Amino acid sequence: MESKLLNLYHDTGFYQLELGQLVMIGVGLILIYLAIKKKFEPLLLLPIGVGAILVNIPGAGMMSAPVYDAAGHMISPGGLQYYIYYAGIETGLFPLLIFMGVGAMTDFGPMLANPKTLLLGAAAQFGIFATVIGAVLLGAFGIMDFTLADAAAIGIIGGADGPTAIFVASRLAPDLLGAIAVAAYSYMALVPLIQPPIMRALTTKEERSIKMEQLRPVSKTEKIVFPVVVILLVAMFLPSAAPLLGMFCFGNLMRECGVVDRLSETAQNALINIVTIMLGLGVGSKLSSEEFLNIETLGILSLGLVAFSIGTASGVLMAKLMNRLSKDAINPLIGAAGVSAVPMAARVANKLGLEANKQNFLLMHAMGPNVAGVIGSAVAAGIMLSYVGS
Amino acid sequence: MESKLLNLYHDTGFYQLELGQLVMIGVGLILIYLAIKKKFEPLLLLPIGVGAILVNIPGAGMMSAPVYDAAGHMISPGGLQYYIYYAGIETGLFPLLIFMGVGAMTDFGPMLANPKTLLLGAAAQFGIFATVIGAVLLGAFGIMDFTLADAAAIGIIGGADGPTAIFVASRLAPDLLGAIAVAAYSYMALVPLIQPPIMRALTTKEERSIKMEQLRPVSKTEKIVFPVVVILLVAMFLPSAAPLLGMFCFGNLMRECGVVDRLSETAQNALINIVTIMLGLGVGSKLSSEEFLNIETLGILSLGLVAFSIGTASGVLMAKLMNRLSKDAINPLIGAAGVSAVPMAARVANKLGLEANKQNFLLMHAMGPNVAGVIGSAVAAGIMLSYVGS
Amino acid sequence: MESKLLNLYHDTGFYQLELGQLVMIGVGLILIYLAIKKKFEPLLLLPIGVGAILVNIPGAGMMSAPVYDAAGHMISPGGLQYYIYYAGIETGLFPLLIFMGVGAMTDFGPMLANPKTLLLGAAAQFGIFATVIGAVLLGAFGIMDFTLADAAAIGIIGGADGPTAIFVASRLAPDLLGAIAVAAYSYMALVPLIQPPIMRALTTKEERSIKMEQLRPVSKTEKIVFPVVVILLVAMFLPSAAPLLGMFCFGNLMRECGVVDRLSETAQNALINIVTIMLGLGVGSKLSSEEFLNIETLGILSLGLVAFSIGTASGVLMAKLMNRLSKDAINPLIGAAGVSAVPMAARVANKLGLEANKQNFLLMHAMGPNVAGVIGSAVAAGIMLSYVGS
Amino acid sequence: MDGLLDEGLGLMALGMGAVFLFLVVLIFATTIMSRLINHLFPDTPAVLPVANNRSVAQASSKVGVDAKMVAVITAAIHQHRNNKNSN
Amino acid sequence: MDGLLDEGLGLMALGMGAVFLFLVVLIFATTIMSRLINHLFPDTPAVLPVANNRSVAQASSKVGVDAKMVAVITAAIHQHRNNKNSN
Amino acid sequence: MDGLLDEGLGLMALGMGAVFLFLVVLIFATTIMSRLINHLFPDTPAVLPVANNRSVAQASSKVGVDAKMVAVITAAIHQHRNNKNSN
Ligand code: NA
Ligand code: NA
Ligand code: NA
Repeated sequence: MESKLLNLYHDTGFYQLELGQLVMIGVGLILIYLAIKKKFEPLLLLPIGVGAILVNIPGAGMMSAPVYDAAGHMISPGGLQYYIYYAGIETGLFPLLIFMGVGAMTDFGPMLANPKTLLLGAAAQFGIFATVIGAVLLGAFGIMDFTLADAAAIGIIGGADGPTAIFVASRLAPDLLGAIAVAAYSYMALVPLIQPPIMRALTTKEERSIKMEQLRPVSKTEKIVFPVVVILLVAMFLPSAAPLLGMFCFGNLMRECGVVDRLSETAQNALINIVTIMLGLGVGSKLSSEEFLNIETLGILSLGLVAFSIGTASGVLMAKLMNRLSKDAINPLIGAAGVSAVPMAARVANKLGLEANKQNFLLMHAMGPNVAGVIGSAVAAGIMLSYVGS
Repeated sequence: MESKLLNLYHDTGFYQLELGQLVMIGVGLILIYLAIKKKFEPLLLLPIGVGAILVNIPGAGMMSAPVYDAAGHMISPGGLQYYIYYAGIETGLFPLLIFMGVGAMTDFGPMLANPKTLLLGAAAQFGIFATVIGAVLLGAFGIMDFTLADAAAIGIIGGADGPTAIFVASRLAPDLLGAIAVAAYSYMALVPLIQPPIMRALTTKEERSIKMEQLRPVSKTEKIVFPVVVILLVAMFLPSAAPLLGMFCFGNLMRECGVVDRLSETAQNALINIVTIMLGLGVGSKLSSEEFLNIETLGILSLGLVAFSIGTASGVLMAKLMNRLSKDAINPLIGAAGVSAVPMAARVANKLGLEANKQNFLLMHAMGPNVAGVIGSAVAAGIMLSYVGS
Repeated sequence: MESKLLNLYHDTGFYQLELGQLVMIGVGLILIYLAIKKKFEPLLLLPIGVGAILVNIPGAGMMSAPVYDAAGHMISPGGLQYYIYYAGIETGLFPLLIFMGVGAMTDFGPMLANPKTLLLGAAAQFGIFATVIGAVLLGAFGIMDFTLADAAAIGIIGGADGPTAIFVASRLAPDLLGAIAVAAYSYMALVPLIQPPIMRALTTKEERSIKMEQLRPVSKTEKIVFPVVVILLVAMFLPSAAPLLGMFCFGNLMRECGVVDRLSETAQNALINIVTIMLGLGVGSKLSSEEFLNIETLGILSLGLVAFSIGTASGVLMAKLMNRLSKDAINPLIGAAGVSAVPMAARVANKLGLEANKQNFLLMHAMGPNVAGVIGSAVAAGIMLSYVGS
Repeated sequence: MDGLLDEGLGLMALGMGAVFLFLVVLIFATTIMSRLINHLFPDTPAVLPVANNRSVAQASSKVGVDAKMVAVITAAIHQHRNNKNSN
Repeated sequence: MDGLLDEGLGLMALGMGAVFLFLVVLIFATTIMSRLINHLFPDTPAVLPVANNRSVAQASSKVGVDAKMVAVITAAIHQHRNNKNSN
Repeated sequence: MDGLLDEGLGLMALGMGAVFLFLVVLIFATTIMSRLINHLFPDTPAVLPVANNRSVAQASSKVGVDAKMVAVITAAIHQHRNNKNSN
């Protein structure tokens, strides 16, 4: 009895809680606060925050592995986050299913109306690879302990695309997954703060006032054939991007084909919502104090910010270049939308366009590079998986 | 050919069916009848009933394990209920996901308006622990073969909360899971029959006529912060209750925060419905004749009834005590709602209040102890897992 | 660096793609075309087509198995289709869940109003077993390499019921699963082309003009009790059909009982849609060039067509026989609906009836044999699993 | 070869036999069930059997929506009438 | 036997103790929380507490539908009025 | 250290090269696709491209609801008119 009471006391958080866990519970609370009060990507950051708290409760065993006896019978079951993480994130299932749902929510119309904006989606990926170099340098100078795989996974934060970042990190640097996912979603939410100064610095008011000609209408058939074309090109040129882009195009094909509306509707709602809840809890499980509370996390957060900034800058600069070379006027602001962060970055471009000229509606024009940026970072992810893995 | 015909005959139910299986199919039919005709918790008892029938069909193999050869290739696949039980119930995933959905359906407003009703939710848990003693005594006198773990799992029926009961039973007494789940849901459905006589016996008409003052309005912010406070207190005081209460509060936070409505909606509908279907079939798989048709099941059913009754009584008595000590009038009837069985027990309190005084609307006042009872039994569950496990 | 570039080139589809994979990608494109443009069972053929393309992209690794080190840590994760196939199709989970959803969408009213039409659903299963003989002969003469298990799995195409075909094929002939599923769904879509010539050839215009007396109303109670009766008969007579028919009846019971509408709604929507997406991708994973591009596939496609034709003919002939023997007039056209292919075959019968007589509405009368055909082929599936397995 | 053909014929015989046997039994069971039910509970039949698999579900949801709509419309028209009267 | 009974009594004592302790702590925490929040953010309270678990969700969705309906109805009545005027 | 930096630079060169290559190929493929489609099937373009990701879905569902509503409202107004006439 007394010993039981002692056991019970030894089970309490008061007795067991280490400082690191306490700090991580604080981090979880901050994420919840940012999600609810500041509306920072709440669909992900709220579950991640809760997941971070739960995994850091000592004795709750949310991440403990199941124990089996020699005959294969379970002695003690595993924790909820253990099952979610190893079944859905380590395997890559959840990010791929979310990518399918995102595909089913994406309208490629604006991009099809003006395909050369795909170049902006390419240019903005420079943020990814510049950040890889940054991470490699931090590693090389012995400041932080990053391998090439770590550097690649950190760089993908610059892709401004949550599921892609989680997918790559789960394959190349699972230890850094928590920090990478938090950085990716936080900076996506901070796009309205990060991008405008860079966009203003690199453009004149005249450039920001440039009006673009109205987009041509896009036929239903074009929208249906486009995802199939992308899958075929991926098959030919970049098979390592096939899981991500294949699922993305599958979702988009379900959306556009018009004959499987009930599947498309479920992919956009029940399925993506269920997977988002799980993904958040699973990512949160990587916010343990050992994996998050170290100097590398600071490096990841700083490098992520650098990646967003460089991506924004290269998108804007590419748009300026295209504006000079192309016969059609191109407002450099839409280049910043090439980082993706759909649809936030496109809205930022629209807002700055309106600031410069009250009649200048850029939203539709920025949606092209915006969705192109999703393809661009999935391609970059494929290259990284292929290059670092082989 | 003849031998094949013979094989086929040997496969039929006529040839194979044992008496026990026949009886259990009858039990399944009774559960289906109660679910449909008597509306006894049909969301659970209907799938449990069907699951009970399916698992008792000899030769259907609904619970058979998959067979693999030495190289790991499947020779024969497992049964549906095998996969459901071991993936969703033994691991605890399904009860936790359901608890998350219940959290997303729970309004803590009435409880926040009058927090001292939490005491009623505590008192009513006495039914749980009194029943543990009952089960221990049955075991001790050699009448039935209950260990302390069994006794604890049986006691939790008194928590009047299905997912909690299933979660605890799957961890402490998987063999008794079927009977415990059936008892828990049946008695929850029988609350309108079980509780009133006890409530009437312990109160005078004057007491039942007591009007309570109207509840103060509760702000949105209070409702958002409350589930976070509960998670933090659980982390500090009772980590072993963290899986259950953590998921419950996570669901409630999704509901109240207002920024993830699509996740909350899915948690309350598609997700909880899918998991409920699976949970029912999985629980039904434990209604095999070996595990259900024995003297212990009678013990469990009787003890479950005792647990509900004692819980009701202690809730009412605590409310009477509080009515004497507190400056605000408290109608003792709302104490009975502390067993949880949301929202049935609160409705019963309301009904008896109206009987005594046609102007006496207790529903909102009873919702406080009602949801407090959910927390109370989850806390009791945590204690049991910690005490019996260690 | 140069070697990395070379590696990257070696990773491309151009370098790796074999002719067989190219052909299979073409097959996938054809399936997508048929699904979208010709509306051939798009809910299944679209995901199957996409799955076929993805699995044939060399280097994408959609079907690669995960690799673990000796300590059980994952070295490289498996592909999406690998997890889907082995978790959902090899185990039989997905077809069973779809069957539950189909049950929840099925109205047995017309069949209950005229139970003797169940005989038509029995007769039309002759297509299944005739095709088994065909496959056995092809095997016996050494033309193709079919075992009895293969022949049985091929025959089930004649059941005109997708989930049943996939369930049987996953158990008896997983190598042929891709071709069998494609044949089953394609011919179900082609029912309006395959059936009419056979139906016209076997009936006179007078027979096709026969009007049937209006169906009696069916009470709610009959509809509720019927699925329970079916489960009990299955338990007694044919336990090997219990997984399929049990889940089917469970779905139907949820639909009709009126007390679990939220479960029924989810079974008919979110759940069946999620599983359909997964099932399609999983079936598509069996459309690899090794498993699909061989002479057996041609045999399967031809035999499937034969099965549909014989099934249609035997349904019509049985209906003619019943028309002679029964006192109530029976239009022979409704016999063709006995193959199932719900509700396409019933619509075909209705259309031909209207052609012969503009006042002759057979739709409701054809729905009886139509749903009876679902039960019939599930029974046939049970027999095959029991006969071939034992 | 003959062995395989024999097995196939055996499967056919058993299979068609079982299918017919099961469905004939089901006919009897269904008929008895219907008679019993309609004798014991002669309730008003729910609905005429309907063609489309999902029409029942659709119908019921439609009814729900319509009821709501009708209520709203009634209220709107009521208010509209009142407004006119007060004008 | 006594061992088991002792353990049971121990579980009961510990269990009820812990349940009361936790819920009493929760009462204090909740009360403090509410006071703090209502002191720091004296916002208009959202709604009176409601009985049915799902009434909030229903209400919000109903509001959405109603808003749409009202818009449509307003338009319809407007058109109706115009039609009458032009007749 | 140099090895790692070299690898990083290699990844950057290859990566940006591949991203641009792929997206340039995609520009050509898309342009050809659009020309082919608009040449072969010069159908009326569906809709102008729209901003919001989900606006198409919303629009279609809205249309469905509106159609229903309009029908109901038409009926309601019709009845309303009839009632007035009979008054
Ligand atoms: Na991007
Ligand atoms: Na309780
Ligand atoms: Na069939």
